[in-house]
Amino acid sequence: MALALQTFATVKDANAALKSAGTRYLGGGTLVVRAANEGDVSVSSPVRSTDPALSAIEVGGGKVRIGASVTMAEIARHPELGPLAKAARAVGGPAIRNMATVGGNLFAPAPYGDFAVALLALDAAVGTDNGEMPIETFLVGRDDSRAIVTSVSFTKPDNFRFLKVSRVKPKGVSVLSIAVVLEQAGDGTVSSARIALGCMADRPMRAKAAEKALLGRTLDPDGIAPALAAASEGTAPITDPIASAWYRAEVLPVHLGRLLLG
Amino acid sequence: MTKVPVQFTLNGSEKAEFIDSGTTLLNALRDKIGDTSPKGGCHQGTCGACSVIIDGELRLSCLTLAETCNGATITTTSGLAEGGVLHPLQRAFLDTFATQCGFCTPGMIMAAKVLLDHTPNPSREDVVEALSGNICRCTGYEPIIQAVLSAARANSQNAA
Amino acid sequence: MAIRRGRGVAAINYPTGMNLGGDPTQALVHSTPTGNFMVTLSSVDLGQGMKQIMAQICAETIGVPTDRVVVDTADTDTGPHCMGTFASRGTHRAGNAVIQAAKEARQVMLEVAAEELEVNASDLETDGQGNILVKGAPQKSISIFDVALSAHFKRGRSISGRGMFLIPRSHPEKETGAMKPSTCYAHACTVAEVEVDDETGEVTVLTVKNVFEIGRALNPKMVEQQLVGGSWMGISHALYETTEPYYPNRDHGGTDFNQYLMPGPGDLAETEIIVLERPSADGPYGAKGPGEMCANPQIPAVANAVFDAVGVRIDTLPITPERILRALKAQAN
Amino acid sequence: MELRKNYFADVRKDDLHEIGQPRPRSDSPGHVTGKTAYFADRNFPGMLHLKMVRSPHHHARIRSIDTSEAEKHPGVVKVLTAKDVPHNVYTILILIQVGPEDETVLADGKVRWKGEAVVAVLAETERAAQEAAAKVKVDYEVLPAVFDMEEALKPGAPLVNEYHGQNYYLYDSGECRKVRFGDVEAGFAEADHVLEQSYQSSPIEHAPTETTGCVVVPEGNDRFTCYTNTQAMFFTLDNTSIILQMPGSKLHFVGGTVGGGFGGKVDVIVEPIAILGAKLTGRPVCFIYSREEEMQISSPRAAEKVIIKDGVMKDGRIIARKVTGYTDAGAYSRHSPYGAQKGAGHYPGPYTIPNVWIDTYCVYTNRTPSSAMRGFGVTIGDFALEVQMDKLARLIGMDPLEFRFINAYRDGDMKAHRQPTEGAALIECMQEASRVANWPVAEKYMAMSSYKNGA
Repeated sequence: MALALQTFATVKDANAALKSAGTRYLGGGTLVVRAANEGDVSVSSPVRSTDPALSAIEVGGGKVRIGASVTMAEIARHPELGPLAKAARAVGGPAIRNMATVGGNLFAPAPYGDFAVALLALDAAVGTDNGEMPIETFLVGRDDSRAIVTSVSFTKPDNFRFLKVSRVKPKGVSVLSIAVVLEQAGDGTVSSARIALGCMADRPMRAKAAEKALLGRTLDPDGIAPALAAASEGTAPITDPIASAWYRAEVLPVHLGRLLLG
Repeated sequence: MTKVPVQFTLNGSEKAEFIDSGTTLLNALRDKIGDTSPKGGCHQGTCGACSVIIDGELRLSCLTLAETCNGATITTTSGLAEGGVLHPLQRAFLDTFATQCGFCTPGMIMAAKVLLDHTPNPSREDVVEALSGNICRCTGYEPIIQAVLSAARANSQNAA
Repeated sequence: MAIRRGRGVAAINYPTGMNLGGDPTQALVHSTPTGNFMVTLSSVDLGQGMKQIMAQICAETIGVPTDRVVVDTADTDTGPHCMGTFASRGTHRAGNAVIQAAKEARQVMLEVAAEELEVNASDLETDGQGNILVKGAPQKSISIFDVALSAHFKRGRSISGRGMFLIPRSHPEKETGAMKPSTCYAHACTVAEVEVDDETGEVTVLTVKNVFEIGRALNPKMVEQQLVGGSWMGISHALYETTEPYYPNRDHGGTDFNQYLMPGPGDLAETEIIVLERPSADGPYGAKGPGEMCANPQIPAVANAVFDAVGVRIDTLPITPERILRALKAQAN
Repeated sequence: MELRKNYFADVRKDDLHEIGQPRPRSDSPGHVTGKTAYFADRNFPGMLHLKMVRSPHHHARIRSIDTSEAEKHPGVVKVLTAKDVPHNVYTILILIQVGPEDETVLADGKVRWKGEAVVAVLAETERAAQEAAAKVKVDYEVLPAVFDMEEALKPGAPLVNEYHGQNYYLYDSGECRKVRFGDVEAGFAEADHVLEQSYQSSPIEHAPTETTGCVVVPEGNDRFTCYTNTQAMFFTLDNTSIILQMPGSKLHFVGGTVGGGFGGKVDVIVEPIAILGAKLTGRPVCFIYSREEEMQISSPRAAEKVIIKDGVMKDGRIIARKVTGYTDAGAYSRHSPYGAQKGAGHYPGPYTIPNVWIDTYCVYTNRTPSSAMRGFGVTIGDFALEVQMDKLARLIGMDPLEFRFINAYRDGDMKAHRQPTEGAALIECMQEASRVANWPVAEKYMAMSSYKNGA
């Protein structure tokens, strides 16, 4: 089948079109058009929606809602999304950032998907026409997900940290990425921690043992030691041309430590 | 095969074509319109040789479907020289010997142009970041970085 | 965490050409009616600047400015045979062929000029600006423009020349390996300085100081292009590149520029290039082939610097963070 | 860049008008305006796109090939298999009498590496060619494969390439190219220290920004114009002539403007099959490698294993060096027998050593055939040699740079391959490196010269 792009004004109509065989939702093109260029003939009809809501960023009352078609570049330059800029800028070079979307990043297989790692640490809700679901739930089922992602929503964090480790600077893909959202009590001890990891499984995952080990501890070498010791728990790092699973597992605690102390 | 109309402004002139649906902007520009300045180095979005400027933003024409560009204003490297006078970036690439095989050059110039349009006096770090999606295998990048910095200096001297 | 610093040195030589296969290249040179010169080759410009260098060689030999020379590469209907652009042979082999062809064309040009000026051809010289002068009497002169017109329309002479440069094949002797792999060698010595993160195995190349001996820098800016780019590729080979990261396991080969690793514009070492010239006896104006060897010495220099920094030897390329980290852990045990 | 004119001042010159001048490059204006015409910048009406069906197995027997569904696919004009190629078994260096012919243009009965070309599909569009390629059915019987050179050389290893009959290239000198100079065993016996070390590399890709490819146009007069980015025009033309059994006069190659080569465009792979397609369809044909093909299908620089055994004296003299080099050719020869031989001519490096023994092997494994790359036969050897030099210096407690001065070759020194050294300049490079890197060495080394009888 020759390629045929279908464009719809509403997400609803686009969702209906996606029920046909050979369709796939087209975001910024970095995944779907690439696959077609590389000879993936399973998709004959990319489907997209020009619904303006998909391109909106709403910030208010401590909450953030980002439409799924919003690009990494738009996030990186948005005045009220400052803390997230680092994670958005971690994706690709300037041209890719002008194209790659929030929605697409949620589907990007490791070692891609650095922004989704940030969203996981932010405990974002992923929106579709069927309502919202926690990002953790979404990620588990994403391979079978057919409904168009319309938005991600989260609470604006006070203490958000992000680190992407890559071999090539300033742009290379991830050896691993780490996003951390922390809350600290008045005495500096950690009262809440969410740590998300990229490349430590086939999709972003939480480092829950490390999060737990951080509670009540101070952010100094002794304080974080138990969290670092637990960082690899439950991980199944990928092996790819960038790095082996062994290497990723070895350096995860090193980089997590540097991020927490930095 | 579904033929679809596309119409956009390319380097200041109106272009209208019927193309196969799903054609990338890169292929439409090269095969239909005859502007071969964007190069197909990977068709994956990993080399930057196909970079063009769409409505003021740097894009990869190999990952952009042409039919999504209706109404857009597109600039390519072949459109930079005006009246036979090279753009300062083109001049700088010549003067600093920043081209070898030349295949990455049009994409590099596009990336650099967007940078200078927004940041007329970039730091070295700004230049490095701006070129970070473009692969060069010949030069080791340094001459290209120097070319962009030199074009920025020339611009600021002209403005002064 | 400790960032540890080290430096290493390496010295190398490199042969010009492929003597072990037999190594011919031809060139043709002819003038247009108005005294411009066409160089016809089947040699390939890969980006290293073959066309420009052949133009400069032809211009020098004929005695005209380089912008009076046009180089037509590469068309098998018109260009005579060239083995190809590889083995650091292009400038050396094609350059010699162009010199020979240009000399023959120059001789005809001087003969026509001699007839016009009514002197002996041996009494003439070129000024490099497009004129032919009588030696010792520069007021007596004729432009090459006029000489070419005369040759074409008055004297019926073809200002043209044929060039052929051949290094005959050297067959290695079976038992001793006696052979002549090259007639000239380029040389280099590189000192690299690195930092190694001993917790992650990551290497940063801080500086590379490269000294290259290349016979003669025919166009110094183009030589610099090759040497700077080559130095980058050497570092890239040392630390990054392979299509099979788990060789000899065949899995996980990279298929794009994200997976095939090379240093990005944010990874550049401070690079210094020094050039020495010991003209080669058989090189065109003394030149040797610098294009390949310039990417070689950085690899062992970086490897030796890594050892100097952290005390472990990585004898397998590329020297990845993983290999360093594994060696550091083995050393600690 | 700085030119240091104080070295070789007696022979170097600044006496010319055009040579030695930093003239602007004539090709650069075309590059910066996007006007330079690379082969793929030519587009012809009715041009067909060629896509290759490739082996998914490292080593397999082909039981059958069924192209019937592919041929019926809309837009498909021609499907080619081995039987369509007039002289299907070839080897590129046959032009310089380096045989045997050992490689198929399209696989015939067997595939020997993952990615090997099996069926060529020509269609109106790239998409139609890709879709039809997916419909070609090849029935494979998977065979044991060998990836490790040492394993490949063991008795009983799977035979990679029947045209050789063993997993190494047979030179006239036997299983390896040999260099023998002096008495290496006597040297080891005399040495104060003997150090044997092993070095290894893995394949490296040229990664030019422009992928390998060509565009072929039938001229209507039984001639074919091939716009190509080959690095060697007649080498490609003459091999094509053999493969297609077509007189060279029917072939017209146009090229010479290439988006980077680095040695990666010296194989003859895309042109013969594209010209065959143009001949059999009467249509222009383009065959351009995808980036994935460039990365994993095009020949890389070979992986090498280099074992160096040195005998060194406490005073710094290396008195014996034995090098055993293995070049991983992959499944076919291409340029690898030449590369291994070039290595033999390069060892023991730019040093004067009285006793030398060199064996270089070209080994076949079930991986992508390797070929030439910038520094062919030398780059990995230099890595091994120069790391070994560092180890030797430290072994005897000597400064690594001074250690190299002691052993550096000079004019007139006899090399292991029995050529006297001429035009040496290693010492001067090291002297300048000592200065520029602030790496001081003893004055006696700074006073040395590469000239014959130099201090």
